[in-house]
Amino acid sequence: MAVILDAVSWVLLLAGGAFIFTGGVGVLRMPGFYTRMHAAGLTDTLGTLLTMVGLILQSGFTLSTAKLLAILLFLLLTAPTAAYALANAARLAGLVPERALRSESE
Amino acid sequence: MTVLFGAFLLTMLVITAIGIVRAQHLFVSVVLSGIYSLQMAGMFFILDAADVALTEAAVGAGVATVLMLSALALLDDRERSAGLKRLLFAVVASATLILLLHASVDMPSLGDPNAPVHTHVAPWYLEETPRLIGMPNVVTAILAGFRGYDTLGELFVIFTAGTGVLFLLASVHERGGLALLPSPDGTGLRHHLVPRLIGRFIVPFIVLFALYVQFHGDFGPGGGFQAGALASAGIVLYALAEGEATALKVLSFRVLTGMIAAGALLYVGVGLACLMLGGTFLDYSVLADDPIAGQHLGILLVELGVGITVSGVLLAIFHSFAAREQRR
Amino acid sequence: MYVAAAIAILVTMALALTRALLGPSVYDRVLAVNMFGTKTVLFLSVIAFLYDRRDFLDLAVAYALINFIGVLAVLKFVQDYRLRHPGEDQR
Amino acid sequence: MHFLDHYNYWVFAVLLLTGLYAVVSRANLVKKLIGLSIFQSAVFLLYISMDKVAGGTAPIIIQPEDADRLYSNPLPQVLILTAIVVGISTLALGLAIVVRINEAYGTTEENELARMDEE
Repeated sequence: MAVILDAVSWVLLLAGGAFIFTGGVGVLRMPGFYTRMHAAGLTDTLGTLLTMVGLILQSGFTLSTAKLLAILLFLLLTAPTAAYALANAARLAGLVPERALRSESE
Repeated sequence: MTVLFGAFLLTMLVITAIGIVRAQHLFVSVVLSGIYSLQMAGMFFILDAADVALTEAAVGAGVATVLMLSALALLDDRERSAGLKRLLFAVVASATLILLLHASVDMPSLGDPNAPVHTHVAPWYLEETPRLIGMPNVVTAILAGFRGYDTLGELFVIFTAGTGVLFLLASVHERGGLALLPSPDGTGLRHHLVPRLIGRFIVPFIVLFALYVQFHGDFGPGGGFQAGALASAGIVLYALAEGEATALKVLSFRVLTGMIAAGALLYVGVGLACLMLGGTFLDYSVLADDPIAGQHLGILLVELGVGITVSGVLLAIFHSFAAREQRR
Repeated sequence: MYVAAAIAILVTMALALTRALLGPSVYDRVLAVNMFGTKTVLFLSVIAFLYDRRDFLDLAVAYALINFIGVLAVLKFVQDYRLRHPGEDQR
Repeated sequence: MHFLDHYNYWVFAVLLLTGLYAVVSRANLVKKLIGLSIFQSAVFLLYISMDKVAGGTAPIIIQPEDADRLYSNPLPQVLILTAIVVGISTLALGLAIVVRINEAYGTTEENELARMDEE
């Protein structure tokens, strides 16, 4: 049982790391603000979820599990809110998605 | 592995610092300072300084960025001149850098247990704290117990800085006292529904966590300085979500100045109580029948005083800048 | 395995830092700061497990709670800035 | 990893002088304050680097009877912990002075201020 739990948490941690890294590459390589935002927002949430669940499986029923759950809850609440607020502010400020600019000029 | 993680973070720190200095737009400098503070806290954590990392987290991530931005809102946020005698200073700085690097060879290597720092008073603190103070967190024991005088001094520096900011920025009340007059325009992010709701939802958790950090400081990383910074960050978030005027209604200017004074007075009062009971100033052993219980009580009260003053000062500073902003 | 996750997070931090330094718009930088913040929370949690210092998860909790404030403050600043300097280009 | 033994001190020196360079060479008063806080954090880094003990952990003694455990040095941590909070309040004081200077002179550039004072 412990072996299976270990294996599952390792897989989750590795998958989380992979998603986080993908998000980082996306933020650096994507063209235009909104595409970067897309890369960051999606992988951030999934990577956080996977990593945190992986850590929770490692810690068992202890105080650290409660703390990890709290971290997970707050990150899942605040990260998308920050992403939303950021995209909203950029849109209101008149930053236009790149594709839209290109199709207008055609 | 630790060394490699540390080296990686340190390299990023240097790059960020250079980016901060090079940025022409002050706003960019402030945003990069946020990243700098995050890296610094990670570095402190790797170097086994959990309390310091918590302080940097509480101060750097929330309060520092907010303060810098509210000051920038009052100023021209672009650097206009290129600088003064840049070449000369670059040469002087490089020469000093070479001297410092040369001197670093004589420093003991990182983590050397026989370094001079670790052979002086530190072992005594580590050995005697469980017996004399009976508190797991040695940092708290030294901060409020062994070096209580020093912390009292630091608290008064914070107190003085806070009053200084109030004298510089607060407006004069018609009856002669200081006052902050936020106009109703300071609505914060009231028009943005989602951040406002989530912000309001998070505020009680931050304050609750601040209380946990305040009173759990004997057993884990924490204490008055961290808790004060965290609590003020929570109220700043409330002010951002609901507007400064609403936040000033919740914790009025009078309450804030009262907090600034009350915390410092509590600290001094504990010291005087020790004198009255026949001990020396800030020697908490006389506060209870059992010396260790006395130490616990004294440290708890003193840390509470620190927390109250720190949160009062940081909030008063925030409101001073915000009120100035709206008056113009 | 913790090491692999920690390295992935550190590399991502470096990528986010690059984006923060490159810009080009204000919003790109804020996006990078926000990303750096969540990565710091994850890094602290993973390191707490890697060195078995689980008592110190408090730090990660503090960051998870506080990190949000900086982003909101930046947004409020940008909003007020646009009110004060209408039409001006921001970087 | 021998060559990394002193890396913390090198980074300390670089950060210290980056901060100092910003303080002396930039005319903008806010940039000077930001440089000052970089300078300050370099000193924090120096102190905290010195407190590290290889194989140790943070000085929170849960089991006092376990004599084999190594702890990092608590004293620099105490000094820096208070210094961080003092640093932010003095930074705020500096910013308040800059705000008042800007209200009185209309600029925050040092060379322009000097020119206005001469007139």
